[in-house]
Amino acid sequence: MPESKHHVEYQDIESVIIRFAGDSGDGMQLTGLQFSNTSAVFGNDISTLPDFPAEIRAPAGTLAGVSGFQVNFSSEEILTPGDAPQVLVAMNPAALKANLIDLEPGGKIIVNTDAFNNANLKKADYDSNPLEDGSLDGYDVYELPITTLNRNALADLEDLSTRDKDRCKNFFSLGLTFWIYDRPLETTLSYIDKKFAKNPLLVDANKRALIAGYDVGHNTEAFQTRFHIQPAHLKTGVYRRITGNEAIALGMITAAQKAGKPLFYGSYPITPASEILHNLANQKQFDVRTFQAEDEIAAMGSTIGAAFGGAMAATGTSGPGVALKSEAINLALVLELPMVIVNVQRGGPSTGLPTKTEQSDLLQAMFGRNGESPVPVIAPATPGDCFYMAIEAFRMAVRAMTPVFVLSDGYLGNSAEPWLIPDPDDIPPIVVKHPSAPSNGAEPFEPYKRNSETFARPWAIPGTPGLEHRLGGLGKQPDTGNVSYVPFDHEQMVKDRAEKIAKLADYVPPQTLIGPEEGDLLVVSWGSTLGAVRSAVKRVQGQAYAVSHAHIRYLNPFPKNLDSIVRRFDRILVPEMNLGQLIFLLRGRYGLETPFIPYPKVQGRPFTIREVTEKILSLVE
Amino acid sequence: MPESKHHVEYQDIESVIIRFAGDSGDGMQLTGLQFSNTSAVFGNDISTLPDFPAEIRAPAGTLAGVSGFQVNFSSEEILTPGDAPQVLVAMNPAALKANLIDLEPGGKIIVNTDAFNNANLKKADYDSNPLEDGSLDGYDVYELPITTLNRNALADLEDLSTRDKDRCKNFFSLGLTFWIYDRPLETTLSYIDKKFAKNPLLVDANKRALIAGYDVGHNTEAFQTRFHIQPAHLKTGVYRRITGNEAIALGMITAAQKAGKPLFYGSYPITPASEILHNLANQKQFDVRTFQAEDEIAAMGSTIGAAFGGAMAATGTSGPGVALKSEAINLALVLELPMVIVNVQRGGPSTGLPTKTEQSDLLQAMFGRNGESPVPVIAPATPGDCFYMAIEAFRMAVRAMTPVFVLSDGYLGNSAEPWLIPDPDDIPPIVVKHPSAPSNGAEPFEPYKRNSETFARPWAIPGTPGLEHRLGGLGKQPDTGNVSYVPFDHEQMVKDRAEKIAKLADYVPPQTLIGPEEGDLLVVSWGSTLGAVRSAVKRVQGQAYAVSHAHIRYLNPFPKNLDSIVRRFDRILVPEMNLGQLIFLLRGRYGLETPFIPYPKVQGRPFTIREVTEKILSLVE
Amino acid sequence: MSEPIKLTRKDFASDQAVRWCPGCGDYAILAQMQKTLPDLGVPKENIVFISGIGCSSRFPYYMNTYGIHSIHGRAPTLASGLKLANPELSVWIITGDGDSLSIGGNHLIHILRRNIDVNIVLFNNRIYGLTKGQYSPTSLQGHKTKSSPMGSVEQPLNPLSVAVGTEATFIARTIDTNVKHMGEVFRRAAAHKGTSFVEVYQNCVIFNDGAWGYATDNQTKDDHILELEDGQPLIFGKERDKGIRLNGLIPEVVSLADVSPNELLVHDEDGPASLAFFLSRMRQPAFPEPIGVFRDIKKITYEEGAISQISEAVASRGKGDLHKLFHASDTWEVTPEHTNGHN
Amino acid sequence: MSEPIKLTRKDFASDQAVRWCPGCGDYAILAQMQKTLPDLGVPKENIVFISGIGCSSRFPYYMNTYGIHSIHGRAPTLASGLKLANPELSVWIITGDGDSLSIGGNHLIHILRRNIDVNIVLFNNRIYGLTKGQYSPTSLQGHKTKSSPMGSVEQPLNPLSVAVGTEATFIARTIDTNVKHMGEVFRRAAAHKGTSFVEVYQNCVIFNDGAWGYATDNQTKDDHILELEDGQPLIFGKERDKGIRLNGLIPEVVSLADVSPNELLVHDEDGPASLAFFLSRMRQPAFPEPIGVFRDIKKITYEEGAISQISEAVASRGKGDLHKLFHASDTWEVTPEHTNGHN
Ligand SMILES: Cc1ncc(C[n+]2csc(CCOP(=O)(O)OP(=O)(O)O)c2C)c(N)n1
Ligand SMILES: Cc1ncc(C[n+]2csc(CCOP(=O)(O)OP(=O)(O)O)c2C)c(N)n1
Ligand code: SF4
Ligand code: SF4
Ligand SMILES: [Mg+2]
Ligand SMILES: [Mg+2]
Repeated sequence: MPESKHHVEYQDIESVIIRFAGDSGDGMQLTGLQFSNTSAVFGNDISTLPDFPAEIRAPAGTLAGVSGFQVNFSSEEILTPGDAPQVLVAMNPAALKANLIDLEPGGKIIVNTDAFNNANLKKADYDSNPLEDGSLDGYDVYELPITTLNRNALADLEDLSTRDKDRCKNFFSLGLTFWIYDRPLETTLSYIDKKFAKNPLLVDANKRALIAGYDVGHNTEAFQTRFHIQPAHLKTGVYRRITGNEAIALGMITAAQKAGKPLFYGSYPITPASEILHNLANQKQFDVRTFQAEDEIAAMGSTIGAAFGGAMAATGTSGPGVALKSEAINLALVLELPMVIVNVQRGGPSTGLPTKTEQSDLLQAMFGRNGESPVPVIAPATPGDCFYMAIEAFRMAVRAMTPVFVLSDGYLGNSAEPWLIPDPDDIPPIVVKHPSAPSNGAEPFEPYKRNSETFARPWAIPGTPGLEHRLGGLGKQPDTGNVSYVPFDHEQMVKDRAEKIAKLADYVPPQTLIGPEEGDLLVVSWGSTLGAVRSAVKRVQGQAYAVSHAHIRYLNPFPKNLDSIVRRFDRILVPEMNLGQLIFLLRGRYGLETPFIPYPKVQGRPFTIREVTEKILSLVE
Repeated sequence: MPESKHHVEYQDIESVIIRFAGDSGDGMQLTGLQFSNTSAVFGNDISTLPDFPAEIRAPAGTLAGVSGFQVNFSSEEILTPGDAPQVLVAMNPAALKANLIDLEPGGKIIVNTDAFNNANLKKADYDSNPLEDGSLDGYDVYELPITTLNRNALADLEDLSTRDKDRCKNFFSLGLTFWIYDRPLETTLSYIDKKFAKNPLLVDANKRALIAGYDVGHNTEAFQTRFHIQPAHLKTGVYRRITGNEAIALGMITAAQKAGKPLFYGSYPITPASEILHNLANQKQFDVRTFQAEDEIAAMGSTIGAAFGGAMAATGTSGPGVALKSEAINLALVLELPMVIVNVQRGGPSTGLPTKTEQSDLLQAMFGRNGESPVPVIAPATPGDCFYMAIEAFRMAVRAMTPVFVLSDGYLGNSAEPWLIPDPDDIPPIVVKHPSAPSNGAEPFEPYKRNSETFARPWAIPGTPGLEHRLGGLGKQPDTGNVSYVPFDHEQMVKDRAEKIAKLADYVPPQTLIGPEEGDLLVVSWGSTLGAVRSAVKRVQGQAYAVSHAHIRYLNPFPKNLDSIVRRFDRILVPEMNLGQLIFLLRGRYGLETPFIPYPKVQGRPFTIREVTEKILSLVE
Repeated sequence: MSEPIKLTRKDFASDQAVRWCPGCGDYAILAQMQKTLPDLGVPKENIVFISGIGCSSRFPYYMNTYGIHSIHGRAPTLASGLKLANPELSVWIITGDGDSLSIGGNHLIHILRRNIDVNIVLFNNRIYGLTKGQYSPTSLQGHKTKSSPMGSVEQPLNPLSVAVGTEATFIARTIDTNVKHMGEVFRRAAAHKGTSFVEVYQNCVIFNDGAWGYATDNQTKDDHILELEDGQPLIFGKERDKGIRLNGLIPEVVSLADVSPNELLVHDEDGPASLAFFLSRMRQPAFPEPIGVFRDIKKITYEEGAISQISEAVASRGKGDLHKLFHASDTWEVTPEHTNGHN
Repeated sequence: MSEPIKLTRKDFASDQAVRWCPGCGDYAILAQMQKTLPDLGVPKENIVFISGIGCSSRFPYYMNTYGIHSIHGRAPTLASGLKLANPELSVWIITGDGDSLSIGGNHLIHILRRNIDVNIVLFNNRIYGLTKGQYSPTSLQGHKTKSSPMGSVEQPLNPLSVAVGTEATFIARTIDTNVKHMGEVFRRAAAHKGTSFVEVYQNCVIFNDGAWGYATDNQTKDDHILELEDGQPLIFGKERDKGIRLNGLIPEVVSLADVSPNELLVHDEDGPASLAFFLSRMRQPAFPEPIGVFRDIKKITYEEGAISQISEAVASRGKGDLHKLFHASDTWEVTPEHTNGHN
């Protein structure tokens, strides 16, 4: 690499969040991915968050067509990719407009001035040019004619059309950011070699664009400072990037393998859950049987059928799909068959914001069915945790013979983090016992005879001679499961089912607490908010405030010790991407008068560390 | 009437609950209805509760085929038909077996001994004859060979087959109970005249059977006491019997008439809600448009379409149907169109106990949808109240432009009480304002511009020139309703919808309280338990205990003063036909540490006054 | 209302920016609809577009009429309620192959059998567009998509066979690129009293580009498409030199060089359902695929039946009277003396 | 498992008391099923009955096999998942006209098109029995019921037309009173690989008694019913003196006195879908209604396709290995020295 042509200072910083934004056609996802791979290989902790446009391919240059990819990279452990970016690379006016709102005050903006022509400004609904009208005052703006610079760099590639040259400009801006953040180019250069192997001309062009972008840092006076982010102190081991949806798929496959069974996944495509189906459909060598059902009801019904047949059965969807499944979930619940239901939550109600995140289906999971219909509910906290919680859900399902809800969300589903790849041999087996054919003269088989410890009924599967039995949705006699309208039979079954789920608390690990064991303020969170909330609490703890944090992964039943934890604090702050559903659940369960301080954010986007930090500080200062 | 042949004492009592039970073919529904009509005309307050077998026509003599009809008649105001019967008329062993469990200790049993043969005993799963094995010790048993006595009475009707004669034996037992409870025969005699007008032979036979039964009282030493129940001090006016399902239908028709609009009712048949559809389908002269949909989803969708078209639109179903409707209910909620959703709750979860009652869909109504999806929920307390609450639901729906839930249940739906017929002219109109065609140059129409008082949006209907607009389930911009993925637009819409429902509290009448304004024990109830709970509280109050009762008819939003009421008591007892759903709601809403004492009964049958009384006494004594 | 002035295409365009992928077949359908509606003479305020969910289902947002973008697969249910509430309205259902035949299959078959007077336009692109490219119920066996990486193993549905099998009274097919034909089909659909079912071959440039290439490619389309005309023999081919002859219940492609037009099967829109079914089975590559009106028969609509029962009820019982209704069952009176009941 | 001893009817009766109304047609169907199953040679433990909700759907409780009485309309979905989990099982779906064609219509058409190897028996009594007598999607127009006191205004569905229209590979019809015929049809359905769809005319004595009188009444049935035989001309009548001739695509009843059997339409179970459709349209009173096997064609089943993809994947990628899977994307290592990453 050439040395800088101008004086450059180096500054060591802990972490940076950078967002690449442009038109869907601009290759921003690729750019972001390259940046994060390079940083990962460099040894930083990283975490990424793509932001897709709602339309498949909206007209170029419009707000609807903006696509973004955010990378958080750090020398410390990163808990959330979702924080406010400090750097915004905006390839056109629409990208600037759509993303400026998120940028930290005083943040860096790198813009491609070539794209700021009248036509594009109009498409982005700008009345005047933001580069000129002062609306970017207060930010640190770097204006570069990226299109022109890139074309110049590729000028002598005569066999390449201008259009094709322009398509390289994402590598140009990537190169520039590599320079600023002092990243090596190797990873991307070798990626380009592989990716365009069939077209040497494109290999050449993209590499040149990358290097040209890098060199612009050297050559342009605009850039006076380079930043250095040390490798992080991560656990040693082999890592990969993983999104929540990938992790759910991997977890399910792992669970089925650990149970020695085929995996059945019945699902109807729906954003943001479809990738689970796609991922699983592609792993048939693990005896994964995916069933793209005609609708969510069929997805649920097929999952019940597969569970009856003895498979590890699961279904996945998002909120509206859960609504449709709810009648059949109740059937699963009274048939007492094990299965997993994943809800990758999105903005609701109704169709809502399909591509955005929200946590507003908690009470639906708990209560969204007729009658007394208890189901276990667990929620992964990070993309990588999705892997473990998927396995956990199957364990609980098999243990208690029940459908189990996994509440992921659009943010977890799509964002990626480095995942320390576990050794599959370290994961304990899931022991499934099917009763076998009875010996002659044995007692008649009782399909609802409960295990005294877990209250689970036996999982006898078709094909087993002598255990023929009928299940159904009507009121039942205990033990035999025969249809019964006898008042006390019904009451006992209702209570037994409730008790069975409550007994899962014996299995649920105790609630952990970060911070003092008791005190003034407890922050409670669940699901994907872990990163922002934990980081915020740590920051505040760093400022010597006594604030504790409990992040709940098991929502039904709650960990046994949660009750006593929440009672040891004077106030409880609950940041949630809904209007206060966990608060409702905690109050309803525990009858707590403790002042709960709801902190709702229902904007289709995750909390930022800053938001939560400020909220906490406003309470403790 | 002939004078008694033996000495008979008269005893004045306040009320009696009598249950007629027999095979579905035995005409017990008719018998019960005649008894209650006679009592009503006599001036008693009455209340009735049929109990149908789950099977359409189960084999004669089996437990599954038992059909019952209970009549409560009294010289005081009756609040519930559902209490434990004091008298059981059992026409066969199965009827005895199925109903004995409900009978008050020491209650009267009148049995038809002719039916207690081996075949029938076996069909009823009796190992030995209960009339002989001492299992009826402790009851006051009257054994009569009713079949024989009845045949004897009709012996000289030679043109009548024995089978036809036997079919009259329900009138025979009716006559006997008329004698015991000193009721006039006129009402039933004239009913027989009308009913069998076409067949004089049957008129004769049934009348004779009735009178013969009556005479048996005179002639048989077995009966030493006759009971006299004074006419009740009821409000003056014209009465009719009404079931909850009839009342809902009448209420809906009334609401539509009061709004000057057609009534649309989209529904898919389901027990115990189907009668609403049947009743409405039969009233087309009121411009009632019933739509028997292909499923519950279609029922809900059609209701939304009809509401968009400007009709008074409603749908009705039971719990599993609500589960299926839930996705579409959310659409209704974000389209903000007015409509009414009736849930005649039954035993759940899943198919459960279709013909039995339960109150376990409260949390489903509140939370059974994805996202933040607030809906008003109200619950009628008596069959007659169903009429008023149906109208109320439409008023609230139109006022706030929202779907409104009415939670009835199988018990309310099927049981009947005397209903003081209101003067329709006394019912205030429902004022609906549709915006009309704008004048030229008017501002563009904004379909989500909220009324500042109610937060309702305007209800513009197709056919109005100049107000063309598009509604949809996606996230929206406030005011214009245009699709928007802007974070704050979504948040505002979510909060506005929540606020809109909360604002309905301005409309909800204050919570009433029976008993001291504050104190040790408050009993809280909702829905069909009113009768048993209110009666129990009154009994206890009669014993000078300071217990109060709040029966909640408006469950979302709660009446404004409910908060302060519940805080004024040390303990709160909540009898519910579920595992504690109202408690959860109260705790979740109010963050109450007050010890709630759940009193769950999940047996498919209503509370009895005695049960609730004993529960209260166990707490206060 | 005063006599409406003749509307133009522009009157039917809403102020919302159209958001389909550049090149998507949906644009042509939208344009054609906006062009055709003015000819129908229906006031704009009496027109309602109802859709489900999918790329195609964004359609109502772009129409300056009343409209609802409802939920996935349920548009027919909303339309049914709306028509019963107000039979005067002209209601159009816009749906996709996933929306109408996957999740919405049940409502589709029921609105067809009920013969509710609405017009259904099914945008068939043989793919789920909006969810980014999974196979749909009309995708061909073997189709590789994100959810079928080794090829779909499912037998596809034939939308028109489904419609015939579920008693549809108007069935037609047209093609996104053949705008003139499409306009005519829309006009015919609008003119039909009862449910009109129109399948449009629609190209999804992103996830299933060229699925209908044989039917849209200028070189080949005339040999692969047969334009139906009522009362006319089935003739096709660039040179109109081929025809369809009946062999029992099996179609045969014959050359008009060998066979006289008199021997050809003659189309009859009002013929037996079996004819429409037979035509729906003609598929590439063995047969040309018919476009145009397969079936157009007259039957009472659901609304006509329902509303006439209301009139009948009023005629026989008199207009509803709440007093009468409340007192319609046995009543008794409680007087101040308490006992003076009567029935 | 040792070679199973030959089972008898009794082996298939569960210990639960049968709870239909005396005289209900369901009894005969149950009896016939219990009689037929032993002939199939399938071990009892490999047989599963799955139903929805309705009187008919109580059926599984009475069979001493595995079974699920599921929820309304959804039996095909459970059956699909079950078959995919264990393709070896012999799965029977028991359903009613409401269960399968009203709420369950969507799942019915999708299981048919997917050709999952199950046997569907639809008890068609043209009424909702269990909910006490509302009209169903097969009730005739004008039918007065509790929910249609002035007569239903809806056009009924023809179950077999629906099945043909949605690509069913096996379609048959039989009658509750014709037990021998029913047994044979069940056997044929069981033998078919792929979805078998059997409509049974079933009498509901309580709410729709006599709906099929013309087909069951000894006096009239031979003139109103036509028994299909593969490869045979369509002949019917008490004296077998009438036949069906094709007139274009319209059936004609002809007398064998005037017309030779050679001119009659010949049945072909393996013929085009149009033939099965044509047969399904023959309805009283104009035509005799065919019973027997309308269609029986061979196509790959869904399970075959799905399972063979699994074998293919194993063959081409090797049996799944979690180590490999976890490492299947770009990885990097964090060593104790922190920076030594590699791709
Ligand atoms: C209840 C529900 N399930 C799933 C989805 C996700 N979804 C939206 S559109 C769609 C399919 C769209 O395909 P199609 O109807 O063919 O329309 P196209 O986009 O191809 O025009 C799906 C599965 C949804 N919105 N709602
Ligand atoms: C979700 C749901 N909706 C409605 C019902 C009520 N229901 C039970 S069976 C039935 C119809 C039964 O008709 P059919 O399928 O023809 O069966 P049959 O009783 O005539 O044999 C209905 C509407 C239900 N059980 N579940
Ligand atoms: S994804 Fe396909 S169907 Fe959807 S807008 Fe784009 S081209 Fe059209
Ligand atoms: S109601 Fe009809 S279908 Fe149901 S059991 Fe009785 S006779 Fe059979
Ligand atoms: Mg499509
Ligand atoms: Mg039926």
